[in-house]
Amino acid sequence: MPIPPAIYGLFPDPDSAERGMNALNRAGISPRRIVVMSAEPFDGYSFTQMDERTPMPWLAPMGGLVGGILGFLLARLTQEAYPYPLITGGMPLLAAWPTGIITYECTMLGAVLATVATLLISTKLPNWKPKLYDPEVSHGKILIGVLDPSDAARPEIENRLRGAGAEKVKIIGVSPAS
Amino acid sequence: MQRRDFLKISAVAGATAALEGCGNPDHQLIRFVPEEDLIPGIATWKPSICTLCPAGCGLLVRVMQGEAEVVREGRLGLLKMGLAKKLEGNPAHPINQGKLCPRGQAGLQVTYHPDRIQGPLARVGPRGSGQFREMTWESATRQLASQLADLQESGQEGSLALITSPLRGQKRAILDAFANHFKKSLPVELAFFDDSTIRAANLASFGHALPLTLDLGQSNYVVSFGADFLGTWNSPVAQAIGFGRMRTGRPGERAKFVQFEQRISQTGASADEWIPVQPGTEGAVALGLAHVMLAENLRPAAGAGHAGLLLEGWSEGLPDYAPEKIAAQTGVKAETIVRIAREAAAHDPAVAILGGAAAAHTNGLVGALAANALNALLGSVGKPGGILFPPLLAAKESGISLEILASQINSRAAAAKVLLVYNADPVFSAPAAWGVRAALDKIPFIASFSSFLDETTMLADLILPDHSPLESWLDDAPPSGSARTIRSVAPPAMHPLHNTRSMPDVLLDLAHQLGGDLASTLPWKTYDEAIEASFAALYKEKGTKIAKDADEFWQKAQDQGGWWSTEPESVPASPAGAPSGVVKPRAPEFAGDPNDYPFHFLPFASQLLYDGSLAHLPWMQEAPDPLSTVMWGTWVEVNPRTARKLSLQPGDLVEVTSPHGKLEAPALVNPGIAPDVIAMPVGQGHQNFTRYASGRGANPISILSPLTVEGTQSLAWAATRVKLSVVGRGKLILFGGSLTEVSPELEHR
Amino acid sequence: MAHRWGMVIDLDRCTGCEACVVACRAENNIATVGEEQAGLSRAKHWIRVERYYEGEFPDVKVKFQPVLCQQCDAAPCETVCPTFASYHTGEGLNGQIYNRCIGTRYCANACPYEVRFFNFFNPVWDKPLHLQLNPDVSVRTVGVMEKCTFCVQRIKAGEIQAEAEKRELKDGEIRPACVQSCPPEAMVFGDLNDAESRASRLANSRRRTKLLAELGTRPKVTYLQRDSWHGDENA
Amino acid sequence: MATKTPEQINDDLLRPLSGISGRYALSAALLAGVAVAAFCAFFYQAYTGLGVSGLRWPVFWGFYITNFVFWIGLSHAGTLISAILRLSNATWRRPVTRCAEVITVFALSIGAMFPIIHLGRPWLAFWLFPYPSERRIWPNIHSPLLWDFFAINTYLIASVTFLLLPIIPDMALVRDRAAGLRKKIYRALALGWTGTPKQWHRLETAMHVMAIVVIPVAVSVHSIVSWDFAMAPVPMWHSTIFAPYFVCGAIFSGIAALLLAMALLRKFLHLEEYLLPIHFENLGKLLLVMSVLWFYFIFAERLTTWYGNSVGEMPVFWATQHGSYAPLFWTMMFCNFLIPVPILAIRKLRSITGTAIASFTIVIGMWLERFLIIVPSLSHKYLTYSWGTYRPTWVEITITAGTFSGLALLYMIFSKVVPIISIWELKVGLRQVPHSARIIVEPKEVGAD
Repeated sequence: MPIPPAIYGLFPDPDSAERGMNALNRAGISPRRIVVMSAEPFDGYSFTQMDERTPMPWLAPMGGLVGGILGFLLARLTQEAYPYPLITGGMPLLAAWPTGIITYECTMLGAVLATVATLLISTKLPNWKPKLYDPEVSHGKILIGVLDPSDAARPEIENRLRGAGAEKVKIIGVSPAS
Repeated sequence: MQRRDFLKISAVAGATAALEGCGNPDHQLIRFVPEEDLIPGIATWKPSICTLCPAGCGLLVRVMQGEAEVVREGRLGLLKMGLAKKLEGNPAHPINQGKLCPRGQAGLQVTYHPDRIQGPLARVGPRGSGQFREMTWESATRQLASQLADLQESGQEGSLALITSPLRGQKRAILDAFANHFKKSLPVELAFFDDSTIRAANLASFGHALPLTLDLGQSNYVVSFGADFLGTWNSPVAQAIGFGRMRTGRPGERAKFVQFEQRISQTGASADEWIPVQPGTEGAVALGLAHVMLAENLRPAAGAGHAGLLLEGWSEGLPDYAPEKIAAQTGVKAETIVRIAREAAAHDPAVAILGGAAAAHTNGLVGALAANALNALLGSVGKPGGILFPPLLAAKESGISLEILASQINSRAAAAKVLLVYNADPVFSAPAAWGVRAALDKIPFIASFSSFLDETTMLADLILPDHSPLESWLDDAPPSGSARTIRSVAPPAMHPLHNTRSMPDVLLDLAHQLGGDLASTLPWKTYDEAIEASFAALYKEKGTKIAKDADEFWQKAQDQGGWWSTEPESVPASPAGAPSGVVKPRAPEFAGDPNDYPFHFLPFASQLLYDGSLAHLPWMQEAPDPLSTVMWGTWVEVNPRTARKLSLQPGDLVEVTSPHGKLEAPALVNPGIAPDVIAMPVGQGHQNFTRYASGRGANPISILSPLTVEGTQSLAWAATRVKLSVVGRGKLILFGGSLTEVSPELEHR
Repeated sequence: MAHRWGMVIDLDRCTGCEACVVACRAENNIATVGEEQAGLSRAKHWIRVERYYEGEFPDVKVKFQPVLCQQCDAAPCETVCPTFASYHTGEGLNGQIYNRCIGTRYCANACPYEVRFFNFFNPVWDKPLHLQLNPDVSVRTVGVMEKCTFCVQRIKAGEIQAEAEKRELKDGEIRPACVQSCPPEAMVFGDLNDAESRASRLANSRRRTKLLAELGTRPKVTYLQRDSWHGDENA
Repeated sequence: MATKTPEQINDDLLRPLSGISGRYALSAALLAGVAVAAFCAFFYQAYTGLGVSGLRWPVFWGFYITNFVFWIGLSHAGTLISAILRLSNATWRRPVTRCAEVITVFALSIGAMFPIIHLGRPWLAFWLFPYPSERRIWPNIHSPLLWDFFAINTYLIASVTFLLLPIIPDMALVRDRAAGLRKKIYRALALGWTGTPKQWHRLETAMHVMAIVVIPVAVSVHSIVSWDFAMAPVPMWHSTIFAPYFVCGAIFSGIAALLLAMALLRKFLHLEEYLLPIHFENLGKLLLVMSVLWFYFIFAERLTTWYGNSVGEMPVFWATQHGSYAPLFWTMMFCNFLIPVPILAIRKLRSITGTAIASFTIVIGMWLERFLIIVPSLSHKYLTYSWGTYRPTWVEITITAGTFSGLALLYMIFSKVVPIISIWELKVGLRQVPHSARIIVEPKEVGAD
């Protein structure tokens, strides 16, 4: 089974989810092991305030810079690649304005691609086999859970999730024998 | 093993390989052994002669190796042969000096025309059905020979009729001998734009039955009456070369060129001053100019000599032609006539040219005599910059006109049993009123030498297709265009593509088959022998200083494209002294009552299709007419004011009705035409003339009234009046977008 | 120094006879398109004689103006071609490489002189008219632009011939088909880098003009305006 | 009055994804038929030659380039507007952005086909691409067509990304409610989206960055399209006003197309509760502004030309003002200004129907505008001898019709596969907006159901 042992609760609304999150925090569970899933972004709640640091706003201009340089080189080198000198319409072959246009478009393309790449890499998408998921999330439930809970902590986590208002608490990936 | 045999074997082997290798039917043809040695990709230039108009320009044919599908000994196959690729002017030729008009250049397409008749044909269907069967040359010539023999045996030699384009040189000599033997007369010459009026006038004025030779390159003042001398009239290439020199060829000197006509022709477009004149009064204007010169003592009256005295009132100073007296009649202001007369008299040499429509009125001959007198008065006859007459090697006489022949046949005044037609299309080139078609129907046997199924050849019983000019021997003796004596000759520039024979060769063959007197008058086996014989005679007369013997002279002539004198040899005007009688100038007559037919009808030679004989060439059809820019069609030109009056939009289909017929064509509004004149190019309107010309447009010749130029047998083709009505929308293909350089849209402000 | 081919057209000599038009067609394998296509304005004339009327009857004037590719130094057609099919040759010609052309027709739009023509269909020569084709000039296929080349095949042939004979080209030795055929000798072709060539000298005439010079295309074809008659001043 | 719950929203917006009605199938088949005819027409043209079109000397560009400019212009409906609305945090945007972005992607794809359709040798279109070839020939960067290549590609990639990124969570939504093969497909499309805060945060950041990037790209794209014309020395093309004029026209036609699409979606997908009068009202105001701005541009262009009185330009000017192209010109003026401005300016008329009518005339008018920019100039260049005319043939008309039905078909298919309103964004909006502006079911409209 790919799904790791986990215990999670499904909360009907962000307020109860907030309480569930706080309860887990109070239980001293490492934030890294806490999983949150929702069908929409909940800005302004503490349970979503994690992993907010991203280099994306920096990587996009960097991608633009790389794209721009590549575009500039493409425009420049390809025009110089001829076996004989070309003059066209009385214009020099290496003309600033058209090169600028190509450079500009490639800069923008670089920024777009860098953004998308950053998004996909940092969120590890595509990942068609997620470690933990519950379709209830799509129906508006907020999932808050703990990955690899120790056997000892499990009952407490379950209690705390229920106490915070989880409609359901599910345990997966734990064989009855253990 | 000889090289030729080896080639033959390898050619066969190659053909077999190609047969097996490829499914393309082109490659399944057998390959013939090349008849000549050519280096692929290398062009050779061979001299030839342009036969498309009477100018007789010298050609250089660019010949390169190519692969053509040809028939040899009855079999179709591929032949590596020298193919003509381009026609250019022969730089050595005195007439065109390396230049060539658009028509001459398109002559190439005659040879390669897809609808050329590829071998002798005999009619099988009813006459005019266009159903023919192929036959061999042997049976074809035998058939014609037996027809002619029948005439001889039955004592009806006179009932052979010949219709030909105006010919010169040995080709003419052979045809004339043929005609003389049977009919004791000359063949009927047919050219719609013939120069017989001018020749008649020149004979009367100067004693030479020759067209004019101009020397524009040295003229300082040119007055032209209706002559399209830069386009189609007389020797246009020679004249255009002279025109270029006249304009900017002499630093500091630039001649003035004044054109009098009813519609701005291509030539009129280049004039410094263009003056509209009433149709048929061109001669009166010329006499008006002479009047001013005489009245103001700009020239002595006696200076004009015989040419002047020929005209009534000359000695008295032409009192009837005072500018103010003729102003109303000619439509030219008196002060204009006075000014032009003074200018012309002040700029020596000045020359007057009359031709085209001006000579095609009923009074055209008198007009030409008037222009001759003006030239004589100006002192420009036989002088550089004036009009010249080169010595002619053979005198030119004419037979009866087609009009007379047709009326004789139709009225049964003369019987015609056999008709031979060469290089002419009498059904197309004659007014319907002449009854040519009916006359042809009365002739039991018609043989045509045409390369194409034109209107006349469709009626032929036997077709004996001629070589194209590039495939045959040619000779010529052009009477104008250069003051030098010229005898052009050219061997074939390429081998024949089809199973054709040169017309003179066929006639010589017939002469031998018929035997007797005819065979002894025409002792040569082939046309080139005949030409060679004439050059041998020429050698004795002119060539002893150039070549050591007749053979060398002959060879040199062939290499060069002919023989010509090194210096201009203009002959002086004769006769001198007083003429036996005087000619009274008279007003032009027109067919049609002005009330019923309010417009003068002005057919004009198409710059590209000429008189219609070039309508089958796609290059000519698709080249835009210089003034109208029309391609692939015909049109009727109307003045904008007239168009407004008739509520006629450009492109409307109009019906042009003359007393002798009507036609329909799209109208074109032309700012450069007099309001009372309707103009139309000759050339389209062929019923049958290959895929490119058949059924296209209308033929203005057909509706012309059968008036003749008084004193000649020529058709007065500018003397018809017409009426006009809009009948619908026409189709006009124009290349040019706008008539004027400044956009008419700007005038909306 | 490289050649810089140019042409001078003396409008005082031009008679509008169209000899150049047919010469060009014959030399450069320009196919006729037939009545229907000509009716759709698709006839190809690398050189055309423009005709303009001025005034109203009876004071009408006509002027002729042969227009061919002006072989501009600053050619609008060249910059816009995405595939370098239109490009500038070392001798200053506005070259058109048919093989490279993909048929955007942008060059034709950019050309202010409208001297570029498009092959809307494959050219057709009814057999045996194809035998007239000049082997020195390629036949253009469907979808490519074509235009006046100043008869580059003649230029090259002349240059090769001179080189083989180890001599300089003579002025007037190379003549495009239109120049060769022109009866009034209204057209003069030559090397504009040679100040002594006839074309160079004529290009400095007081009558010189350039067609649409205001567009800054710097054409290498110079027109000498039609002169007027000065005789009445002399008389 | 009842607020929709997230589950109700899911149900409403996912409903169009399931089942195909007879009406849907019939119209899809019809549209597909026209599109197939257009494809056949194109292959016929490619096989026989461009001569089957009505193009000629000297009008070498006609319907195809008109369509090119028109569709590229229309593509400014989505991404650009959506990006602007996102950046300005216009809360009412949420139901609108996706249907706008879809127009962009499809219109752009269709528009980008025309430079290939119009080629004389379309099979060699790849010679425009900068790739190392054995011919050792690189494309000419001086050519505005090459700028087009780069600009359109950048814009297309950006627009597709801009459209697809917010779709991922909705795909996850569909995945979780689907079964069988559909589930498999949507699972693949959802890329394994789970909805962790990290994913949400990165997605929102990415959309923010993209919105910043895509605006200058969109402006550059239509500027470059205008430079296809402005770079050539053709009367009334060679003008500095062209870039902003084209961008303005593009946004103008784009908003019109968006409004038209919204009106149709609202009717056919029963989205009356989501696409509200306020959306039409707000976009209608924007359209009004653009219409006036467009008029300002054409007035500036015409005035400058008229006052300049240049010999080269006046024939084109008069040909459009009262020459042969005048009927089209004045139709355009009616369609783009005289009809829509009163409709959009008078509050009563600025209804859903009103804006839809105005949008419809504007779409027609803007197509005519593109045509009138291209053809009259080409047919009236400097040498009057070379003046010509142009008349399209059935091939061009079929291909043009094919692209319209192609767009409609693609739109229909898309709305069958993907929720046409971004569900998660809508939900976020529901929580954010004050209660009074929440999506509410108005009894009147419910009663109509």
